[in-house]
Amino acid sequence: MNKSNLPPSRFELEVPNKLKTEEMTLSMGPQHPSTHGVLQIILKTDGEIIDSADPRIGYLHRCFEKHAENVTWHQVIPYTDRLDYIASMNNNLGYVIGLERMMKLEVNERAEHLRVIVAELNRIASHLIALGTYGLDIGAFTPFLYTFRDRERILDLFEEICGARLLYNYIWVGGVAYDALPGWRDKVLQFCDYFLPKIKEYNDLLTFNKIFIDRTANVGVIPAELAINYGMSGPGLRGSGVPYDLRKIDPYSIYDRFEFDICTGRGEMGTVGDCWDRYWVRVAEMYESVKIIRQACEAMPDGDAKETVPRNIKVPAGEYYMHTESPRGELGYYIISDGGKTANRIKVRSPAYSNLSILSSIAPGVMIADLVAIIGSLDIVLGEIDR
Amino acid sequence: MNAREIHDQIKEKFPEAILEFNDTVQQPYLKIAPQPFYNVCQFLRDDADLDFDYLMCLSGVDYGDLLGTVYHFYSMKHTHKIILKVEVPRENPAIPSICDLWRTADWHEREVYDLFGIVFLNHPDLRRLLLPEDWEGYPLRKDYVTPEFFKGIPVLHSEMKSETNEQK
Amino acid sequence: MKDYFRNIYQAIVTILIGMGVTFRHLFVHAVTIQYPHVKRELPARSRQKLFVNIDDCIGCFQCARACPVDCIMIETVKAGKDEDLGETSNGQKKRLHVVKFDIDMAKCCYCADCVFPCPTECIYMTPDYEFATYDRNSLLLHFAKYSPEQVKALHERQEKEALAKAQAAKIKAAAGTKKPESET
Amino acid sequence: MEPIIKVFFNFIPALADLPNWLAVTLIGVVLAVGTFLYIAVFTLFGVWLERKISAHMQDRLGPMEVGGWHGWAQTIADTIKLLIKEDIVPEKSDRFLYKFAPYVVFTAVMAAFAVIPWSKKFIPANLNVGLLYIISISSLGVIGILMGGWASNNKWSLYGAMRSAAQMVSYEIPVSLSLISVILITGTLDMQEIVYRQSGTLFSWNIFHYFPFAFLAFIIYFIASLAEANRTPFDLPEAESELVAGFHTEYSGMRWAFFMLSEYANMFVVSAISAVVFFGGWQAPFGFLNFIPGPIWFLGKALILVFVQMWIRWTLPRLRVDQLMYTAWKVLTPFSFALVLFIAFWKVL
Repeated sequence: MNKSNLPPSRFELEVPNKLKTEEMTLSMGPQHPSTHGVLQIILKTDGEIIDSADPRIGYLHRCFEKHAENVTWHQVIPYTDRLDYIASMNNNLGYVIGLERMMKLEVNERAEHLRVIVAELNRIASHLIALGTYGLDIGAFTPFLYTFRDRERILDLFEEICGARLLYNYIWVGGVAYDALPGWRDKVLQFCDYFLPKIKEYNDLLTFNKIFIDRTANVGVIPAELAINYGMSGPGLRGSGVPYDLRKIDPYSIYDRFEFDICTGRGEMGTVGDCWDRYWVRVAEMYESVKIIRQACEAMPDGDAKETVPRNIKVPAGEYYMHTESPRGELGYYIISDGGKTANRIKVRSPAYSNLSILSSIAPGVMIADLVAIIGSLDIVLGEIDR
Repeated sequence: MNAREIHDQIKEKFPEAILEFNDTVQQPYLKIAPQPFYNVCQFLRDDADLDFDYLMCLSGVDYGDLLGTVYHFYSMKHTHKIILKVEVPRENPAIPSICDLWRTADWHEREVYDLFGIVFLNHPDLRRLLLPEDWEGYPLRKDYVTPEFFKGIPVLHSEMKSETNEQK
Repeated sequence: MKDYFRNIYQAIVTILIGMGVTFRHLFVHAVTIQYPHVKRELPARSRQKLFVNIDDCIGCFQCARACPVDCIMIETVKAGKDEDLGETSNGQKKRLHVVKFDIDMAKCCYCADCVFPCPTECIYMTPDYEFATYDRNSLLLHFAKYSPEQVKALHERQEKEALAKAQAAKIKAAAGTKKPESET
Repeated sequence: MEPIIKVFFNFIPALADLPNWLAVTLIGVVLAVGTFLYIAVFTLFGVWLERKISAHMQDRLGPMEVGGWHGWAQTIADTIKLLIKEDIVPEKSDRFLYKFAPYVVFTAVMAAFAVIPWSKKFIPANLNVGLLYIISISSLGVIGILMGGWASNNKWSLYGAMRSAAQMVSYEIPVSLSLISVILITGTLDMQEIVYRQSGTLFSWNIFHYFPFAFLAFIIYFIASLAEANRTPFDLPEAESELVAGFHTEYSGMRWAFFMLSEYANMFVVSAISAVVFFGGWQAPFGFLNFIPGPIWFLGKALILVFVQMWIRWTLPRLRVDQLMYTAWKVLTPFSFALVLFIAFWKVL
């Protein structure tokens, strides 16, 4: 990254007696414990303080967009699973709704409710990973295990409904792959009851721990304008105080029927837009997701979820940009069809991709330990960034 | 503000810039000539009535005989959207970079350069992003042929080739 | 100064709260499952190893076409005129010898897209997940029941038939071209 | 003559026939080997305990397979693995320093065992400046860490070493000051003497007898000793989420095991010092419990403190470098100074 392009470093170190000092170039990753995957960051450091950070991505590039042009419309869905592998349901949902809107297809009520329930469960699962690994980045091991313990319960629910624990391929064009078994809804509600007290436990252990607050508050502050300019979205943008949640702003599926709040960072522990705010938005969103799940479970009609799934999908020629709110932010599919059996072009606007690009702008002047905290608070998934 | 009004605003300011306007499709778009594109974008961002401060998506597209980029803009304040398209010829494709207006464009333009070979003028740091720096060719172009070897490493495994289902 | 003491106070209190949580968990029952000794019952829909009931397969290629990673390889030979291959369990007539039905589990992405289009419901995913091996080739599952000799014979017959057909067509064509001549 | 030598002479009368220098050397060798074995066994047990405690705090089970009962032999298996593992020396490292560093760290920790009183009679070297000796010897280990981090020729290791040097030097001060406050109370530097001064019941132990002051001194000492032993929340030299593995990133096999040994030995030493200085050493809490031998009391007290160290590790996140320094210089040091001052006044009055 061209240095003149960056904002001036916040630390200008004074060197007495014109002592000759050197910048140290440090390659953080791609096999570093806290880069959340195969991300490489070329750091230039002055002691513990970072002068510049240049993220290098592409180590996990799997040619999703090229694949998508070569397989049929339906066969893309398993590939979308593998984008953001922590929140596959949300990936499926965005792509499928995009196609349905192009085809002007109606989905029956039960399938819509099931979609919302699984997407929100998946959001909780994803936020749990974000919380746990964030604790790990900061140095606390135990919250990680607790969040994974609770995530397992969500995965059990998913396994019961669609047979897979990570890559679901569940939401299909026109409906969902499997209808929920009787009793599944009660299990989801049971999970909600089980889960809410657990959030308090995470808060006791991690969120309000003084050391954790010291490590994250006032660290990696992203002002709202900068966040918008960099195209941040999701908890990253909401942490900066911008109430941008596509579930409210541009409702898809049946999100307009449910009552929930957009959580934004308020700078309770430090400045608006610091790491703690981004973290706290995730915690608060889990409460909102539970709210949505409860409402959807109450409202879910009986019937068959599968009835309108078409066998052979033909998407009319045209193009559509479908954006949904994935746990990481605005997940966009720009789909171009020429009316054939395969897509002409599918571009994925992955949220973590834009979120990560802000790193080189906020990293100068922070410490290495803070950089780890910042990366963790952005909650990146390299599968989605590299595609 | 809907697409028609946005179109009128731009038309008023840049009468020459708009090549095509289509609001019969699901998501209306404007086709802009490459030369005034940067100024149009600056206008979109800075005008108080338009105030497009959020670049949602920037994608490269191969239209067959033309290459193009598609920009999806959104305004946080006015909550309206617009899509701009720029098309350039296959040979020496160049589009002005809007990286200094929306920093989102920085990586997205690098990605488009990486996969389509469209050069973004005035981009501060136009390198390959997803592929290795010494990769040859632009894989997302429709006429891209997968190379047999990359630096002596076979790209497609010979077994894989024979095993793919012929019946398909 | 007030902040200084408040910080110390908060640090002590929150650390003690956190230590309380971990101490309570010291006596909570572990959630670990001792895997090889204790095995979790997987739900019926669990998507693990693929299985093909080859007796029911009619060789329609629907599954191979649906597969996004091309891990299903099928080869068929047409049955002879007087041959009866029987019926599938849901009453469809089999008209093709499925001489090869291979699934490469190493390539499989467990999406279950192949399961739905099958007209006879003969391909499905089973909850068997313990099929790790030392050799990648043993992940290539063969479901066809034909021995190599049988396959060879069937192929030869097919070739012969094709040849005969081609010859017949040739003769027919020759006769067709000759006919008008003779008529004139 | 040293009491420990007397013990040996009483035990093996033949020793008295040997020339004095030979007998003393022999006894010294035996003691050193014994200490090393003790450290090895304690580390095996400590690692296993840490795994089990962390597992149960995290709703897991921890090692369960090796050896049968709760995986008790897991650490033995690991040790064998480490012993037969290749000893990798990076090509561009400073070979001598690289190979030497683990032993420096280990020796520094092991030397501290010399003045720890296990019972009325058993103390390897009854120095009359025991506490001073410990304070000085325990800060030697940082040299080894610096050597290892520097010699590895790895940037992460170097960061770990620099952090470690800064941290150890800073936390020396609160450690010394909190111990000095106890010296003021008891009026002696002799470890055995300190234990004798606390004889009686539970309430004659320093921590309860001089309640608010000694308790505060103990808290300060305990926090600072966590930093001395590089334990969470002060494990910055080896912060694995930031520095991969800190100063021992490049080490493998037995050399790495020596760092591990010294870490656990250090945990024990700082706990043992707390036990001696604040909790009455090998003394039973009540007179009627005297039938239980001293070493068991001493070990029990030390192990409880080791447990607390582990408990803290599996609860807390890690501090940042500047916060670490803040804690040392702006919180612990002023408090310990004030404490020394208070106790000094109180003593004078």
